[in-house]
Amino acid sequence: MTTAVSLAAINFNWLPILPLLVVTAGAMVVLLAGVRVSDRDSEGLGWLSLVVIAIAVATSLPMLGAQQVTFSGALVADDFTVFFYIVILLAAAVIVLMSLDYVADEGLPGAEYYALVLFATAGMMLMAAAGDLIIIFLGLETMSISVYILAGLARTDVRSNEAAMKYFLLGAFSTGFLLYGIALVYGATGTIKLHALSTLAVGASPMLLLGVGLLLIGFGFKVAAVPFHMWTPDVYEGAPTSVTAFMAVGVKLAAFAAFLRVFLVHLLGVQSDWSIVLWVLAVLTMTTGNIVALMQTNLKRMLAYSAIAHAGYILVAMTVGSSAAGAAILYYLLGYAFTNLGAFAILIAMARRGHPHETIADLRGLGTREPALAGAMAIMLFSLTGVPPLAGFVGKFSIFSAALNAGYVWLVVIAVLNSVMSAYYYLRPIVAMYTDTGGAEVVRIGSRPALIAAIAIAVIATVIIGIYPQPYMAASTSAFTSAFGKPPLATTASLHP
Amino acid sequence: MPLLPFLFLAALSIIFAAGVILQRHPVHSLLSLVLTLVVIGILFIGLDATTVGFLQMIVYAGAIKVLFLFVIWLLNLQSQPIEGGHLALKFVGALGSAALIAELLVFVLHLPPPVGHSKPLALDYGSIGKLAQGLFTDYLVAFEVTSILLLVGVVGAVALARRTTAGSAPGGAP
Amino acid sequence: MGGYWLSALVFMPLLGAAFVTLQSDERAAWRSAFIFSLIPLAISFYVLAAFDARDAGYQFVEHYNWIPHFGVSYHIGVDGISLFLLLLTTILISLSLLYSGGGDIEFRAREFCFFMLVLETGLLGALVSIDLFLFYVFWEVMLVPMYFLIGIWGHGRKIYAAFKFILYTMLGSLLMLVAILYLVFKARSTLGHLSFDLPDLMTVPLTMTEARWLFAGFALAFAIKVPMWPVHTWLPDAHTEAPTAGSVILAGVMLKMGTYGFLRFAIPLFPDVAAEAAPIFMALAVVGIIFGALVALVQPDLKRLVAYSSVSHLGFVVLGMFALNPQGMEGAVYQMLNHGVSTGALFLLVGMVYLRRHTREIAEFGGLWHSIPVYAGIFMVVMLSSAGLPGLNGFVGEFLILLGAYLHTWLAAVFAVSGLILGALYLFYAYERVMFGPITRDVNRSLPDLSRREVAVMAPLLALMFLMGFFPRPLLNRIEPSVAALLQRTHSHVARIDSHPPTPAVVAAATRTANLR
Amino acid sequence: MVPPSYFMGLSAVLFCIGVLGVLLRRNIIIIFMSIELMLNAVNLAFVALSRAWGNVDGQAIVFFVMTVAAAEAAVGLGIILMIFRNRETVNADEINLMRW
Amino acid sequence: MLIELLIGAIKAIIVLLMVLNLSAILLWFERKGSALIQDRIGANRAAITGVGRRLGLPNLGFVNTLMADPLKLFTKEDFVPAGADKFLHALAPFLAMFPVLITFAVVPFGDTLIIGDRHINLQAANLNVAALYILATIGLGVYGVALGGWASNNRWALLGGIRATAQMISYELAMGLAIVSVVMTYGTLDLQEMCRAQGGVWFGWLPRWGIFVQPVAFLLLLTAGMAETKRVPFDLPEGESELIAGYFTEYSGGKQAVFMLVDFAEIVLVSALITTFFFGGWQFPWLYPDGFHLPGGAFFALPNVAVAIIGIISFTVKVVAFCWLQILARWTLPRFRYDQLMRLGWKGLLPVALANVVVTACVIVLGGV
Repeated sequence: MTTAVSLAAINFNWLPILPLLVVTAGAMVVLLAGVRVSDRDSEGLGWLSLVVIAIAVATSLPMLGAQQVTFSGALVADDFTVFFYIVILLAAAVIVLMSLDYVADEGLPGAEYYALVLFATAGMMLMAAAGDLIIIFLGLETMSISVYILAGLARTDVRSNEAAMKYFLLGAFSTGFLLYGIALVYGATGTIKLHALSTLAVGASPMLLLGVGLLLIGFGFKVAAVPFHMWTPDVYEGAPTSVTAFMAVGVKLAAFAAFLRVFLVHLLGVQSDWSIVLWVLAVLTMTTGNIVALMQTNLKRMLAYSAIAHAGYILVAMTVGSSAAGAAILYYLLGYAFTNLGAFAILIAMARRGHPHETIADLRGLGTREPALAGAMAIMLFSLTGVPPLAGFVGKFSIFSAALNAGYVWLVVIAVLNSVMSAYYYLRPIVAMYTDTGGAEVVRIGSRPALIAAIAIAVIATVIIGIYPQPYMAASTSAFTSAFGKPPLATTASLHP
Repeated sequence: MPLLPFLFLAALSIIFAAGVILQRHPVHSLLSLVLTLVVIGILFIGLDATTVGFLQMIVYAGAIKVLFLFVIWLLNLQSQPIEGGHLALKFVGALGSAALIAELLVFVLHLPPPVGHSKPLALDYGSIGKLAQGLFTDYLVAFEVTSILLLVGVVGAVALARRTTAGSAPGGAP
Repeated sequence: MGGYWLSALVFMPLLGAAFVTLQSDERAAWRSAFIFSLIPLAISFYVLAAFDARDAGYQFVEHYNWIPHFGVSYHIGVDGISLFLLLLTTILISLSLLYSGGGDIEFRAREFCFFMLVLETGLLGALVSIDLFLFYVFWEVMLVPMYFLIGIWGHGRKIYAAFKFILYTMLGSLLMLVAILYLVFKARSTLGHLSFDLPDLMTVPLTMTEARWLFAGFALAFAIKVPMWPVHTWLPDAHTEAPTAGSVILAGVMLKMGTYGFLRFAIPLFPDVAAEAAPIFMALAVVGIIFGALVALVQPDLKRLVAYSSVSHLGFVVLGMFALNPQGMEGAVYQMLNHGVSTGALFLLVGMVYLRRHTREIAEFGGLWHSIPVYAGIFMVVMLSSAGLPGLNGFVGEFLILLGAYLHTWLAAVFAVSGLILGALYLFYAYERVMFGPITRDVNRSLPDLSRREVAVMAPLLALMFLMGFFPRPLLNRIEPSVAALLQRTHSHVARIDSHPPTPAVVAAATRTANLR
Repeated sequence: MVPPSYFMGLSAVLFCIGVLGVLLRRNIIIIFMSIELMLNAVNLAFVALSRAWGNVDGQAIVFFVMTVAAAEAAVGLGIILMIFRNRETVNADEINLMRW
Repeated sequence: MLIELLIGAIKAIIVLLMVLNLSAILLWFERKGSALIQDRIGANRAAITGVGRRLGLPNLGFVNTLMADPLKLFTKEDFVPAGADKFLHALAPFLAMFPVLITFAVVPFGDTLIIGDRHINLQAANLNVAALYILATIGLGVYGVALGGWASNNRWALLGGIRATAQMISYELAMGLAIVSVVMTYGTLDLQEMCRAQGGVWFGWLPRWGIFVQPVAFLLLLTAGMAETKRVPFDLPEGESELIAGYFTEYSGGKQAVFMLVDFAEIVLVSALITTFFFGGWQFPWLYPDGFHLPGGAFFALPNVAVAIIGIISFTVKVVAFCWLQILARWTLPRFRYDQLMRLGWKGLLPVALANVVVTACVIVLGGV
């Protein structure tokens, strides 16, 4: 007869799961609420989603300072998780804000849109909180599948179709590699719990190394590292802009969260085996991203290559693998998230129905016609370039400093040269905005409060995080170190009086 | 699993798998794939993973692949020559795959005997009860996530594939 | 000396910039921008007045934690080297704003004022920063407004020039960042904590190889900014295409950031390498001096001529600096100020004539002496100052530098002197073609002479030229202790150089210097 | 008894056939099928390893992979249908409004 | 060893013969049954030269039809339409046949037969995950129909194939869930175990058949099963008035015979499953392995062989009864419209099946059944 399942055997804990439950339940509520709502007035659903996100943020806060592994190791409740929960949720909130007009205007199906954004958010959060490889896989899939759909949601737009198709095929392809990697790691260790990997040391079995390599490929696809980046530009260009923003920010956050947790926390024992591969990947990614970005005329496409390049900078820190590097990545992601959100929000502000206005030429003269919008765009681009005192600069700074600290001087020099190269293409839109005339007509931004809010949040965050990085730096450090389940390493001391 | 049946099934699966990528007509490819999946399912059963083996046939072969069949019909796909794709890509792909196969085989066939292999299996290994026990305790979160995943799949399929009704999309395509 | 004077000095322009953006009308924007630029000017005068000339160290120091995580602090202060550069900056910004409001900038005035004031913050901030991180931040911050100034209000191939400017500078500065970081982490092993503070970093023991690489990192950044000879190519473009105010600030203050960087950071941090590399730098400086002068000689474009003259003049500064003796270094600091005043004035004058004729081709002019005599007169004074006529400011600096160079390597001084002669040559040659002779173009007959506003702009500069030419002492008094303290670090090398038996010429020169003091 | 490494080898071969299919075929549906083949090859590896380790983890994963495959199939085929409605082709080479 | 194999072979052959014969008989059954229902004579000419009737013997139409139909079909021209996929066209009928036949392997048709000291389980293959196996084979059954329809290169055939596939897939869900609730009730996937669990009585008289525990599942399985067999009222895939003959429009001769055989074999299969799940399989009321224990307390001892034979007969009778029920349904109910069919499957049966599973689970957990 049936074996009674003892519920007590489940290590049940509300802390990490509650925000997830809120988001998924919220998604279903949105879906249901959307049944009778026409696509043209889906704004209400957006506000509903914002409420859901707010509740989820509130429910993630109690996890601060926790240090628990729950659900038989499936989920981890620590500061690392909280950090990513909150950043991902904030990113989702900004995405929703910038979508309010856009979705209704473009005639995208509102209920599905917002529900899928929330589902994808849930998947991202899962990846951040994952304590075993299978949760990472499932989180990744929940996220990816939602985003595949989102990318194709503009069904009559052939470019959107194409983006969805390419993203889907290559995403599924990469999933195969990731999965094979998981299989081999499982084969080498007999378990899929991440903490079991921590005990591995250099000289581990070839099977493990092969598995780690395949995991790298899988993650490489998701974070758009060269040579696994081919999907990025097309998909970024074709997808509806708000979805592109979500891909550039949310997906990347989640992918790096899992990437970090697996490689920098649990696979540190075999770091010497994978860091050289990452070294090469980082260099390739930065350089290719920047070089190709130089030739782009479409802003979305340019931002796609820029996203690739930025993944390269993060990979620099991954290569280093130190605790400082981990913290730097977290900080970098924070700044990167807001900066990109802002940039894409501005692209949305540029667009009018049926006229995407996303080439650099469309920006011409924006500086005189919409000075606020142009100023915001300039700030975002400068932040991406790494001009102080914006978030992008401090992020790059912390990554470079971590890498230098660990002795990767040449890697940093290459990164720096890339950074200079990137200035060229980031400045081109700025030139267009301020020195040329005759670009596209833009809908007065003043009439779209939600969009203004989204842009304002991004700008303010980018500036604040850059000018006074201390609290965010401290948060990143404590978040990253908490992933080790050890007290923070004393890497720095405060200034002597 | 004894060697002879294994070799037989392995050969079958490889032949069918090759059929998937070599057949000209999508339907033939699909049939090859279904057969591959069935053979793999049988291999599962040979590995004492009975439940999973049957699930493989029910879910994969019996349900998912039928969807493919539908789509192929709906699109009324015809035979297509296999060429296409850049020659360079083909070359690199073939080379890469060959390298990967070689690498995997070298690695895999020279593995030390797996740790648990000599241990006698639990009596209920592969049974549905044992699997369920795992799913509802250790993998509870993962299990629940799959429900979300399927919901997303349903929402997505409906959202994407439903016919565009006039007026709901800017293009107003029929 | 406490207080928040320096912070106020640095951030007041930023406040002004914010205020300017709120102005609805352009005239109001000009007015408020000018008024806001006077506040830092006043503060800088206060700082000058309250500056303790005997103190070689930093004054008006403010020191707070900023990013303890990285050991970054908000550490600012002023010493003899930066004191007058602050003053120069505030003066030139005010004058530029005053000038630009008079018709030079015809559109988007609000943004222009905004960028000028942000630029001022960047410049002042970089000058007062003692923390290297802070310095780097301000160093980069000043790029952005300058980029816009060139890109929006420039002429001709302005976009190209702006790009070239920013890419060159960024390349250098990012490599400097790498060097800074390396140094900081190196320092941690001795300090026990991260620190970007200059005094802390000066204590780091480095191997010679490390020091060479790091010095190279810093030096490249500063050399690009100066700009020294092989990496100078951005300058003619940027200067030529920039609007007048932009050129003034660029030449007057921004180029000084490079030499200032050498003095403040590169040399004190790596004194051994500096001493070792001094011959190279002096050689490059001499090449720069002669090259700049020669190229200036053949420029058909007046503004381009002035731009190349900057290459030449800054060669002198570098030459003096790397002589690594009190004469050379004081001369370098003094020459930085001179160049700021004279070249700033020259650019203003070129701008004024451009405004009237919309061309800068020397061939387009001729005989302007007759039509606009006030202009020509002022031009004469400025030109003489730039050429280093005794009695005007240029002479003091150049003489000190040549003296220092001579004390170090006599050959360098010899070559440099030829540069000086060439400098006089191209200036006079240009002046002659522009001002004298018959009026060849009819349009030149009826040109309006300088307006009152323009005279008001030029007057303070002329005053400064005479002041600095006749009374260098008060300035040098304040510069001296800091320079001496700086030279303490390179002392051993200086001692070695001084141990050469002095030649009669040197003795004579030294006595003249002593008299001069 | 067949050692697990044989199964791993078979799985590797099948996986690579799948990869080849993705790289060589231009018909989206066949590419998709090749991906499914890859997933199944991995499943085989999981089951063999699960058997070798004597724990049920591998089987649980296979279960999840099937679910994922189902969801992916639904969405993927939806996308293919949608694209066909607009473009009348499923050839990946012809679907390149944007540079691929 | 050899004898084991032999016994296995014999069991398999018995099952196969039972199914095939029953299917063939059903063909006649249906003709005559429909005639009965429609008040006509039905198939009445298949008498060889009329010998039987002339001699005044009972009508041998039954036997003759059994021979005549296959003979006719197998001697007809095997026609393959132009442009058809010849290989798949030929393969399809067998793809359809194969899963159905192998499903019977796990259906127990009797209790353990003891000969000497050898215990013979009257089930072709004793599989402890039989329920899953059934679902798997039913799932694979789709392909024969689907590919048959597609390979014919005929619009009607393709349409029939699509309809059939969609219908089978849709109803498989409800069917599967019904089986799941049955599995939950008995706590085993083994069909023989299920049959054994249905032995004995409640209240001293009521046989412990599944129908009394899972009536909803029974209705679900019956409905879904009928839909799976694509017969009226669910015969949209082969609705004559719409699609000629649906997916086997372009089949003739032997291949068509196979398709028809599959149809009837499916009927038998559904009946067998219903019998096994809900009507005790080979269980006969009050019959225990040692003989009859009647409600009153009376006891008739029986030898094992007799019990086994009664069991087999009992099973057969039940199966035939359900076959008849299905044929009855065919000739008495009107056909659905296709959207109604889908609606019934997705919005009717599926939710009910899900609810049934939930209720069953609750009852099991809370009631500790």
